[in-house]
Amino acid sequence: MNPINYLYLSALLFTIGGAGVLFRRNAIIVFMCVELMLNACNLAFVTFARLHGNLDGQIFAFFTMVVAAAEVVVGLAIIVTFFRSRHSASVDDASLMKL
Amino acid sequence: MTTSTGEAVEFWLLATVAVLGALGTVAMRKAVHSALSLAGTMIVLAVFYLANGAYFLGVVQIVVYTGAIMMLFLFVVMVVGITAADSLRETIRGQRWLAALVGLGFGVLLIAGLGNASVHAFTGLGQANSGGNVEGLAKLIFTTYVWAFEITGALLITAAVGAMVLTHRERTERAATQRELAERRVREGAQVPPLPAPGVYARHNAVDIPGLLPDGTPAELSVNKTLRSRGQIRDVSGEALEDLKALEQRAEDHAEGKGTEGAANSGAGSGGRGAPSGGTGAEPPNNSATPANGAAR
Amino acid sequence: MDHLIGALVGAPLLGAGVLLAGGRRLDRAGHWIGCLLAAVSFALGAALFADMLGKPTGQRTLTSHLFSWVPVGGFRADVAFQLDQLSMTFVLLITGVGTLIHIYSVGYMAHDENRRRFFGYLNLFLAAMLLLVLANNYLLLYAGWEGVGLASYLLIGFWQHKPSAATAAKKAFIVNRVGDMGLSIAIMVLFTTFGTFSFAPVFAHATSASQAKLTVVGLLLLLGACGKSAQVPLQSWLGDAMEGPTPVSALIHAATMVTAGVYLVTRSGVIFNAAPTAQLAVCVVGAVTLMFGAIVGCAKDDIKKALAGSTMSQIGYMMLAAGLGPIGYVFAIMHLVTHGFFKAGLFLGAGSVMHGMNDEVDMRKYGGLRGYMPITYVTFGLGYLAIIGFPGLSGFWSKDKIIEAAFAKGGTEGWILGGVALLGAGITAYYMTRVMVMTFFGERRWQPAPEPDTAPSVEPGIEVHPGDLPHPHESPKVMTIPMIVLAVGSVFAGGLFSINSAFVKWLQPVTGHSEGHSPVTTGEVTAATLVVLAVGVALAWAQYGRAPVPVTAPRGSLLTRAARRDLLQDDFNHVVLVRGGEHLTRSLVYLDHSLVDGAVNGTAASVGGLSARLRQVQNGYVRSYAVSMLGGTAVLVAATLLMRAV
Amino acid sequence: MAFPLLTVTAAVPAVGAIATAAVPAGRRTAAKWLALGFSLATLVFAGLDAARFTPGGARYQLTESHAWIADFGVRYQLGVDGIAVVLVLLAAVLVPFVMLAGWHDADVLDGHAPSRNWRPTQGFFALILLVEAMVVISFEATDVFLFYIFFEAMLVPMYFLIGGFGDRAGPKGEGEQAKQRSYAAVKFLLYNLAGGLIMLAAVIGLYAVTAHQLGGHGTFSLPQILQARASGQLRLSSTAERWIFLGFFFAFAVKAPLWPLHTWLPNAMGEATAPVAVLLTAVVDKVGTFAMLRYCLQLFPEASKWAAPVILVLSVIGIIYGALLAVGQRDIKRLIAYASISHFGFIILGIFAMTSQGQGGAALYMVNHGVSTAAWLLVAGFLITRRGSRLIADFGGVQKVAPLLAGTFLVGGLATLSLPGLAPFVSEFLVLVGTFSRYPAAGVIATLAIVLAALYVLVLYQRTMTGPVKAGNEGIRDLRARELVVVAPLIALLIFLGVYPKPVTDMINPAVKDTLSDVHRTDPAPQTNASLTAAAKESAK
Repeated sequence: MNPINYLYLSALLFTIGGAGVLFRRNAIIVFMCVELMLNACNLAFVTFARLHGNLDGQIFAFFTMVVAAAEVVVGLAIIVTFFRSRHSASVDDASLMKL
Repeated sequence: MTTSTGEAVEFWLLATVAVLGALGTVAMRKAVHSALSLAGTMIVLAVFYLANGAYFLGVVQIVVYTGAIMMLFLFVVMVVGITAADSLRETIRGQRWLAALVGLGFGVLLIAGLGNASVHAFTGLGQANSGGNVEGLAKLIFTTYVWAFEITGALLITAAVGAMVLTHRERTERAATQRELAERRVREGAQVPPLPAPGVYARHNAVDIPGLLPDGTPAELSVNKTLRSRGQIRDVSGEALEDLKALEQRAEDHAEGKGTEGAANSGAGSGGRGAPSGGTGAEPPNNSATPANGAAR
Repeated sequence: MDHLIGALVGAPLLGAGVLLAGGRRLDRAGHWIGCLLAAVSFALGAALFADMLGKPTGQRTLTSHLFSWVPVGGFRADVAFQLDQLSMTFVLLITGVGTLIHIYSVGYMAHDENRRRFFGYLNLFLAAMLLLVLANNYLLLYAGWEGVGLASYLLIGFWQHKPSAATAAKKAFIVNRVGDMGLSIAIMVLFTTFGTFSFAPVFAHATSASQAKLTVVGLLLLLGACGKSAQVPLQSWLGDAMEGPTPVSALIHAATMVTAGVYLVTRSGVIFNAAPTAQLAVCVVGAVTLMFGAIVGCAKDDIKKALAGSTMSQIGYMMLAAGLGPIGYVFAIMHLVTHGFFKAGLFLGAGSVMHGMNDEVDMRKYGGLRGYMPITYVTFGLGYLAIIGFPGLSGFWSKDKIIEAAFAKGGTEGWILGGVALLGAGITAYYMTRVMVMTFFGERRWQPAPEPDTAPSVEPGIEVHPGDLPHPHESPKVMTIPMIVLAVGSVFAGGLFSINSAFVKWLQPVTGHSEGHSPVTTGEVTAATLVVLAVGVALAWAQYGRAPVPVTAPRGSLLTRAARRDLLQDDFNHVVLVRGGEHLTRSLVYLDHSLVDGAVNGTAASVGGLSARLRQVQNGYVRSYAVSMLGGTAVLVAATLLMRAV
Repeated sequence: MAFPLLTVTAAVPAVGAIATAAVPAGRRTAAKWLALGFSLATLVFAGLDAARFTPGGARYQLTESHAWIADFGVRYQLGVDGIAVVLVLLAAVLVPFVMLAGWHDADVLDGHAPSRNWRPTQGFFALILLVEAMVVISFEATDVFLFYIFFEAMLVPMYFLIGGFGDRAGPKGEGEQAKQRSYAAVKFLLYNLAGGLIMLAAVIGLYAVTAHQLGGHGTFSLPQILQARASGQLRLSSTAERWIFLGFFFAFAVKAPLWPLHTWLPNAMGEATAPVAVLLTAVVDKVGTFAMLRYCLQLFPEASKWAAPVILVLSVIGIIYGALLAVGQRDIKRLIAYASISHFGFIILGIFAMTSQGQGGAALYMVNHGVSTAAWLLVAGFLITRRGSRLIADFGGVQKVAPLLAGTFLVGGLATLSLPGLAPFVSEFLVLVGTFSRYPAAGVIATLAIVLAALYVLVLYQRTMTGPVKAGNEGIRDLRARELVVVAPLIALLIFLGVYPKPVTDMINPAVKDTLSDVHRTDPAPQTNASLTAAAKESAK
């Protein structure tokens, strides 16, 4: 089997995640889609590591995970506070950027 | 190093699952379902990691992601449950088409990009993992990437503190006492007595079945708020209403409409919600539909 | 010796500087300083003249190179003088007549509070005029040329409080500018043709240049000459220029400046000789102006304007002569000199009359003055005889020669030009007699002085009580003496010059001279001239001497009315140039605002509108921002792929 | 290392600006004298520059060169050629007069103080000094990038000078006036910024080209580029050269200003006070024409030759157009502005005629136009401030009440219509001859302007100065001592430069020769060559 397939898969997942971010309004689901994209990247990293026969790719994936973890923590916290103040988790309700 | 047929099979099977999971994440109406399908995808990915010789990552993926992060998600879904299900109706004009276009284009581009990349065989992690995958990673992390590692440490700490700061709420005023709460309720004239219990006057007494009012309509207040907003109210008052109608019918046969008036009035008085009996009698489906509407709202 | 040339120009320049920068503290002595410096420069001129006479004809030309003015690349303009017989003639005329008129002005301007400034301007004029005639290259000549233009502007508009004066001054300057444009372009052509515009080398190689080029240069120079010498079609300013004080009219607009054109043509004789077309053009212009001026002169009732018309016509004579080439140059200059004498004299006389008549300029309100101002009468009379060419007086010698030369041009042109010149002589006799008679003879037609506000020209200082009749009186000595001197000049100069054709011999080395072969003998010409003259005088006498002159001008024939309006030439200018110009500028101002500026503002507005529309994209929804982000990423990916593909 | 004369010349006014701005509120007279002192010091140093400059010596003299932004080959590199040194001197000469003329311009603002350290006077003079510093350094810079920075930075102080200290003698009320003023200031800024941005693109393009051709490390240094091109190291493709040239030229054409990019000037000059307007046209705008001569021609000779015909047409249009519009104006300062547009047309015409007369004349014209405009416009300013209006119609017969003012005004006007004996004549005639010798048609048409100039100058003089004294003009006082101190030297300078411009031309000529050799152009030879020798002989003696 051609290793490129892994990459195809990661690309596909990434795209799906991206589409999700664009389509969904529920902040939590949007967040999940972001996670999905991150994971897609990780898959690519891991695959590359195997392709090139060194572990740097995996290191990268590892760091990605750590960052993702941090991000999720903060992000969810934000969602919660937002929900408290607005009683809604829809990203469209957070349209104050327009002013 | 080429890949074994086994891996191929495994890939094709699990890849399908992964994609389905991803699609589920995007498409599911309820956050819980999205979260679950995402978890599925992640597990599949973990398997792929393992297959790609990233044993440590595979495990971490399961433990950290599927274990910790996804659970965190579920917790939040629980907290924010009220609007956890949102309609997929698009509100921003043109957003959907634009998104579809861009997303599709992006995907196509990625695929195309990969398409003209010439990748034939893995180099394989044979000697990279010779000292064991974890040791290999450890060596790299604590030598080459030690600086980045330290930084991520700092990042995590910051994130933790940040989350705390964000979610922590300083109580500015004294907590209201029982008395004050009661007085307020009276003042606002909102539901002075305790909420009605579910299942009263009903065949079942499960929490998700509303009690029925004297006129047989379900008392929404008797069901837990969250269930209500999730639209998870099971309604069994249909046949009760049928009985009521039959009973009234019989009452009319006996005496003139006065008697029923009085009955209706008394019912209204006890239930605290006036509904002209004729009306209720006339369209029962309407009444039975209300919970659904409430859920949809 | 040749350093004196610098001093010659320097003296009056110094005077101008001192008087203009000196301020009020010089008011008392100012006019005498002016006269003194004018006289100094005359003395220098005389000295140089004597020195020049001492030399053999060959090396009479003096040159003095002061400093290099504008050296840029091959372009070398120096402040360098060249004094030859031609220049010398002018120097003597300018400084001589100039000094006399300075002296005259002392009396004439006695009551003007700005007399100091007046003398400053006069000195400035002298300096510029001397620069003009002494320059050894065209650019310096041009400087002098414009300098006299400035002086004339300042002096015509000397009484700036009179709108008419200010307008006249402006008009004079601008019309002159048109001529100057011709001159400056001529200089450019010369430079591109010869790589220099100094007289000597240009004339040395004139013949080596192409005929066409020389013709162009000639015509352009002629344009310049027309402007300065008030020749058709640029003559319109001279009449109005009479708004200036009378001494100014005498010096600048009769004796010297207006003849600069003749000087230019004569000086550039070599070029004109090589360009017959241009020469013919000069002749035609001269002839036309001759008639034009004469006709206008016949119709004017304003004494100065009448004299101005005559000036125009006389310069027409000179131009005509100058256009004839070597046959005529000498006589052109000769007539120029004699004319300088008698016309200056006539103007001073007119000034003296006006002085005595509360500045009344309308001849119809004069009459019978000969008893009241005898000196003026005599001097004016002599000038009159001289100009009409009474046998023996200056005009006779110079004008007849020109008429003769005109015939001598030969061919039909010769006949036509000669005829015109002859006719002109008759008309001259007519209008001059008219002036003479209307002013000094006949019964008194004096009018009470008009209200000051409506006064045609109220000199400040002279107290004129509305309503009282003028009491004409002879002018003070300081004014009469110059008149006498000029009268003497106008009587004898011509004769003096013609004693065994001294003047011809004097100028020949510079201008060259050739007796054309005249189809008619001198005798015949003289006879014809005298006849025409007699007719003219007789007509005028019959019309104005015998019959009483109406105080208000009769409507007169169509021609008369046209002539009163300078043959409608001003009206033409007004309609075509002034009106047209006004419309042009007004529409341009509008276009500049609406079109040029509007275009820019339009772009600005459209940009504003566009951004206002683009603002809609910023709807504040995270997701639409996300879309654009992803789109951007997609573009980047595409770009990288393309780069790789290429 | 030699004493950095050029740096000091530019630094003195800069320091002066800071010092003046620092003067505490309420000490405005002190600030004025301080600023004046600094400007005079600048004049001294500029004089030193001129003295130390040896005509016909090295092309760029008094050079200084230090690495600045090494990565992009940007150097702090100064050096003057004949033209630059003359123009530096011009700026240094004019600024003190500008200050003296504008001595009380900011006092009006001093009246109503919104805050305790409200210091309009200090600001006014500091800004003037700042502009001077920037102008001087952009004359001195031989590094394109360095030049660009100050060429642009100049706009900021000018913007505030125009918008903040504008003319209060406008035809309309104060409110409307303020609106007009800010409109003019913004217009000025936008026009010049647009030009500057396009130039920036061109500058970067130049760097890219040099970097590409000089083996990786590009440069902005003018001498280095010239040298590289001379040695054939640097060879611009004609398309690249043309585009970059256009980028540069556009900016300079806006600044100059060249028709049809001129419309900002009348607004700016109309709304600014006379001294500021002088600073704008006489000093700041010269940077544009100067830069055409130094950068466009020297860096892009081929492109310049390629574009010359079009530019000539534009400048001829500008000459006639400006003159005609000047005739049509009803506002004194706008009239002078359009006259300036006409004169800038002459300058550009001379530059792109590419003959030694044309360019020499143009360079000289920059100086002469500076002085003559200063003289004319400053007197006009005095007149306007006295009457409190700048509409020609409001004046009349001033000559009667203020003869000295009228006289100086007339002299300024005569200089503007380039009367021989006053400075501008020499340069204008040189430009015309230079143009005529290569493009006769252009020369002839441009010559029409001398008639139009006479028209607008004399009409203006007649309407304002002559005739009976108009109502409202009786009170106009004659020039005061301070104003005489401003006007008299300028007029003296006009006469001196008109009679004996040799010192300046001697400075300019070598630079012009170098430029022409950069462009590979020689003067067209006269038809009859025989006369050349004769001419030489004749003029030698």
